[in-house]
Amino acid sequence: MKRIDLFLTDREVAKVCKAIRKAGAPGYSVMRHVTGMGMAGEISEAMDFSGLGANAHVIVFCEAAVVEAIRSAVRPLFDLYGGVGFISNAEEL
Amino acid sequence: MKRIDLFLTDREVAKVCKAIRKAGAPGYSVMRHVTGMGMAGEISEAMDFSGLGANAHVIVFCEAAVVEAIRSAVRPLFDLYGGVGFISNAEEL
Amino acid sequence: MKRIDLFLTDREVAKVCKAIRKAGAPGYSVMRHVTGMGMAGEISEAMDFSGLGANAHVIVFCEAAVVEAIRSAVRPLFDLYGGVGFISNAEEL
Amino acid sequence: MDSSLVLQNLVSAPILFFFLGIIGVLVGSDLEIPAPLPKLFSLYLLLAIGFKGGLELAHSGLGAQVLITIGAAVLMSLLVPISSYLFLRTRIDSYNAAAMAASYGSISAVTFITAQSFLNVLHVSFDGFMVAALALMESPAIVVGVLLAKLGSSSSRSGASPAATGLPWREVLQEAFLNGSVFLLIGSLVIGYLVTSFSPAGLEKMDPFTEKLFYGALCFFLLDMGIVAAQRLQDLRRAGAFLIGFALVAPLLHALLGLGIARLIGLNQGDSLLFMVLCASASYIAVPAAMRMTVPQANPSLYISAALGLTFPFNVVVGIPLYMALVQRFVPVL
Amino acid sequence: MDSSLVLQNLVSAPILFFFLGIIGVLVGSDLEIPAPLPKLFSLYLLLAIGFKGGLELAHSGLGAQVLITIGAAVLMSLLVPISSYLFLRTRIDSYNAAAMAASYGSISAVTFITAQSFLNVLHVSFDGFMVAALALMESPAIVVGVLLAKLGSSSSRSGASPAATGLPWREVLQEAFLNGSVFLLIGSLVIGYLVTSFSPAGLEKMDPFTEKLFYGALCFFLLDMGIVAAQRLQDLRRAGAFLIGFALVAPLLHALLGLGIARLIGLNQGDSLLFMVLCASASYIAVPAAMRMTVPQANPSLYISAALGLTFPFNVVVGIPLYMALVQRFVPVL
Amino acid sequence: MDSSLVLQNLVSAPILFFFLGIIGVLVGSDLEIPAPLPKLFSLYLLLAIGFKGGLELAHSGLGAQVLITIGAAVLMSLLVPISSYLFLRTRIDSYNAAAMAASYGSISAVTFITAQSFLNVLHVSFDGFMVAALALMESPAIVVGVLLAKLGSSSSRSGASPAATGLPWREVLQEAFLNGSVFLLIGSLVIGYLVTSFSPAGLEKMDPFTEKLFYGALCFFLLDMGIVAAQRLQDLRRAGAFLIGFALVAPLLHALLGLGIARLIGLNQGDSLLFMVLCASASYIAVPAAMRMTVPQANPSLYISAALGLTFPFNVVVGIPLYMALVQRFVPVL
Ligand SMILES: Nc1ncnc2c1ncn2[C@@H]1O[C@H](COP(=O)(O)O)[C@@H](O)[C@H]1O
Ligand SMILES: Nc1ncnc2c1ncn2[C@@H]1O[C@H](COP(=O)(O)O)[C@@H](O)[C@H]1O
Ligand SMILES: Nc1ncnc2c1ncn2[C@@H]1O[C@H](COP(=O)(O)O)[C@@H](O)[C@H]1O
Ligand code: NA
Ligand code: NA
Ligand code: NA
Repeated sequence: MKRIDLFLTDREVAKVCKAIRKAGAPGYSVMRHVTGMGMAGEISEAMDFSGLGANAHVIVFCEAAVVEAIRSAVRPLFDLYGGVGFISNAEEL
Repeated sequence: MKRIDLFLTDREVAKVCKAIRKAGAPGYSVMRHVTGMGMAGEISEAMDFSGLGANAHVIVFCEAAVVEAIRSAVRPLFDLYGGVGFISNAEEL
Repeated sequence: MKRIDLFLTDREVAKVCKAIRKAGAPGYSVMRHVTGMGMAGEISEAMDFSGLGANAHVIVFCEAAVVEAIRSAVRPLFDLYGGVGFISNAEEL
Repeated sequence: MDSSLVLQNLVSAPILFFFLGIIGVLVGSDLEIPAPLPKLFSLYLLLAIGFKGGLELAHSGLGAQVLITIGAAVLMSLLVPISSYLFLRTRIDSYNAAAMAASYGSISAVTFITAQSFLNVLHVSFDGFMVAALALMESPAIVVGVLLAKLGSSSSRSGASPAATGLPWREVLQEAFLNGSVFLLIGSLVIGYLVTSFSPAGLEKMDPFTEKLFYGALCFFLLDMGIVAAQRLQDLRRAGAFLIGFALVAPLLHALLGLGIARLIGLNQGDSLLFMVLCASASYIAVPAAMRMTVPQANPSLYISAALGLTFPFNVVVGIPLYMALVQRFVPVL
Repeated sequence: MDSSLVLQNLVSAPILFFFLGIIGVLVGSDLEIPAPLPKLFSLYLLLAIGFKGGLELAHSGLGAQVLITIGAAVLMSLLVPISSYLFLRTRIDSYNAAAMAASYGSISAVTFITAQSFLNVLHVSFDGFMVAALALMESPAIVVGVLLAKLGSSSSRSGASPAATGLPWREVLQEAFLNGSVFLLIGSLVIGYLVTSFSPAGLEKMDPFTEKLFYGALCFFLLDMGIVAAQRLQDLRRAGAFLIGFALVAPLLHALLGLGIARLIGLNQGDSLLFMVLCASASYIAVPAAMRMTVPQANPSLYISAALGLTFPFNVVVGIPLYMALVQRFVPVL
Repeated sequence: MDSSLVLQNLVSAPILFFFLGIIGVLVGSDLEIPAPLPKLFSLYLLLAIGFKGGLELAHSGLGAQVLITIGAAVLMSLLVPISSYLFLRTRIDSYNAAAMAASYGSISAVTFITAQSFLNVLHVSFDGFMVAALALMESPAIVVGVLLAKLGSSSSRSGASPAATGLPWREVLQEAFLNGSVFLLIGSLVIGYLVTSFSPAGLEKMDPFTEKLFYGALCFFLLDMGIVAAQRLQDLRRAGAFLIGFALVAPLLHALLGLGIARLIGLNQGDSLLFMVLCASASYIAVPAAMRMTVPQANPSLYISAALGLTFPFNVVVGIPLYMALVQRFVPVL
């Protein structure tokens, strides 16, 4: 079983989650209000009042077979809007 | 050393944390305001005003010996109220 | 590639992030409003109104070479103010 | 029915903001009121409505009329869930039927507040003790709901599941009576009563907060309710025609029942409308949280979507003026 | 220029709280207003300004003067981004130039509100329909910005990137017109209009919320804006002298252009100031969120920092009294 | 002692909401006011109390009486932590003794506000400059606390720990004087002063926000304080009898000391009560955050629980009327 961690802008979360569901993942979890730093520089919550939003952290535990579908779904979004993804091993409790 | 990730309804957090303490874990961390999707369907924060709450993400880093105790403590709660748990390898920094 | 999970008091986040940037990590993510339990006892959000703050969870995905620099940067902060760190394996999605 | 009542209701600021929220979702606007801001407004409204109710209860005193009205209200909050359950059970499983029944037996404070605003605009007076009725109708339906779920599931199964073996009374009563929103409402009612009785000088200082600000805060909250209701409405496709029908017909039937009782116990026009609204409305504040804990087998998206996505907009937009037309026709001006 | 105007502006509570926020950041205080509290105040201000604008629009009616003013405003929101783009393009890439242009073509509601407060203090009257102009200036600049980004990038490249192939009209229009803040402002305007026209009894009940509370809430929000602006100011080093210069000179030029048009269409003194402020101000609410989605290649820290870290403080502190001095000199008292 | 004072205090809305919060925790209600809503109210109260203080300071001017009172207040904020430290050091370690001492040397703005509300109800007047005393008592105790921790730990150990080698003055002064809540309070005081002096027209517009809304917002915040205090009370078992005793006796002693000084410098009845309350109260806003950063070796759950779980409720419920009884007995009506 695999664990996928995605970090992306708050406002693309809906799109990414749709892609994850379509890829056949059994579930996912989303944490909003994530700040941080990446290639696009620092992201804070200070502009939240303007509707800009900060980052979100999406976690998916799924079978290895699903990973490829998720990767190809989020890759174009990451290319356009930024965002990063990581993968590691896990098993069910 | 093991890493445990639990996702469950906000309102059962207190029960689960008590179980984790009793199981002998050296510590844990809780993130509330987690949304997501699982067997019970989609969970959003939109009903937060009603006291319903969204999900929480509980992370425990502990020795492998403690995992079993945590598993048997959260299993009945997950069966009744829903929730999922995953486990992976880790070491202290 | 390594994944580092740090849990520390909200108010030291800026210092830790500075250390992480200096250590050469390509990015990091911060979740605030984390509650939990550790050697210093239970940490809740109830005192938030006073400026005390709860915990933060900092995640860094980086090359193994950077880990050492981060470890030595956060170690003195953890010794003084509390906080814990864990490390595990990961790869890019 | 007097169509000007409907219009009067439709062009009031709270209802228009409710529509604004609905339209926002329908046209795909990203307007959102992020958590926990809606909670701020819901806590505020409960505090203010409780305080004002206590104030007026202190003025009116606890006479026979008050006690009879409250008694009738509590009775309705026992009757409605039982009859609803029996009806719902013909088509859906015991857990979901019980949770739905609890929702419809309990009340919606925001519907009540909207009805009060409506009466204010019409210059029809009503009594403060109706808030006491409101407060006391929240909890019984929850207890009844849990009981029904327990009875229904043990009669249908061999009762071996952990939830089915013995009712966790402590937890049920806690969820029913100490639920945050019930507790705040009743607590504020008592405080309003005490302050009015023993320290009336403080009332004037509370007035800007609990009274003056109220209407605007209601608008803001209804904006959010519009957003949430519209999102729920989209969920309702999954609920099926049976539940959709129930969500629209039940309020009417319960309102009529309420009208009969109001007539019987001799309520004035304003109180009759409020009584009907209490009977007709379904809870999406206290009940979902309580059911989630006590009847976790029920699917929250069913009972929340029905109560919030259909019954609430129906009552607020169509129901209130409709019930008022009935009141004007059948309840004599005292 | 009448130096008392500057002083009058500087010692007003909103401006002083704005400074307090700036000073807090500069001296290293940990004063912060955590999310989503600033969102609460920004939603509130949009709702209140829209509602009050609708109220006054209902009073003034939709005469020729109103339509001409609104037309001129929309024209400015098309002209300003195009000219800004052409100028910015001499030094920065197409995406960033387009995003900056959209910011400066659009408006800042808080600057507008601050100008209204300033006029109130001076007892200079202005018309409610200016809020309609404000509301209608937000969106066109966004559409123009996206178009410019598209044209600029397809002319400079072979146009093969996914963003460059065909304009996603649906998404662009959605971001431009259904953007949460635009939607709330226009929606509240319409509601204010409807309530005033059809249910004026409700106005008095909204007054404590939308009118009385407004000034204090503005102070609170400006405290946060001071904090955020000061943080942004520190980012500006990276933006370079060219953008810093643009952020300070553009508002002046746009204000002068606005003065000319105001004179041409015969606005009174108060409306002239507001018109100038609309032209001079740059958006940091609707536009960044829209640009982030439609022109993700542009660097938000550039256009937000310029609009919020420089142009906003400049307009609020120096610009408004300066523009007023010009108005007093060039616009006759009607 | 006049028992009607106690009653008068007990049936006031803020105190009743405080009790409601406490009761909620004791009976196990899930009523909670989620973060950051309590922060909103705490920021609001600091802003409003500062602004009103500045306003009244501008009216009263900076005469000899004002300067003497402020001087006495600052003196107390140096004396109280030193004497508390010496006493506490007999039983607990240097770090915790220093942090406790800082808490008790500093003040609780909410206790102060509650005392003002109490005086308002009794129609006893007090001076605006007392807010200046409040503002200036927050920081010195923090500096003293850090100094004591440093002295105490270097005398007991060989001083090799990183914290013990040299005092990070910059950080200590920053935490003491630029702490968000201290900064907002002093900043709002200055703004209130400036606006009153130079732009009095703005005062009326601030009034609904800073004055009218104040009492209700205080009630709401005290509801949360009741919840938090009751949670803290449950922590106190671990603190032990010594600290519990200190948390209840210290306010009495400090209040008596305050009464003596108030008498000496000739304060009127209202100001005397406020001075006593400043001396008697312990900080749980500015100090914990500052101590957490500067004396991290101290256990926050000890000093927060003592100040918030015991001293605060004691002062608010019993202390204020008790001190008032003493004032009425020993301070002549001027
Ligand atoms: N495969 C998964 N990966 C990540 N989070 C999950 C997964 N499955 C469930 N969750 C989270 O756990 C919550 C409860 O799951 P469930 O009980 O299956 O509805 C969901 O709402 C998600 O937040
Ligand atoms: N074993 C653990 N697993 C997960 N989180 C932990 C663990 N130990 C400590 N933490 C987190 O780190 C914070 C600080 O830990 P400490 O410094 O040990 O009090 C705690 O409040 C928890 O949020
Ligand atoms: N190496 C990393 N470790 C953890 N989080 C990261 C990392 N790189 C990027 N992120 C997160 O992903 C967001 C978007 O990254 P980017 O698109 O590179 O700007 C950042 O704002 C961070 O929150
Ligand atoms: Na009902
Ligand atoms: Na503009
Ligand atoms: Na003190």
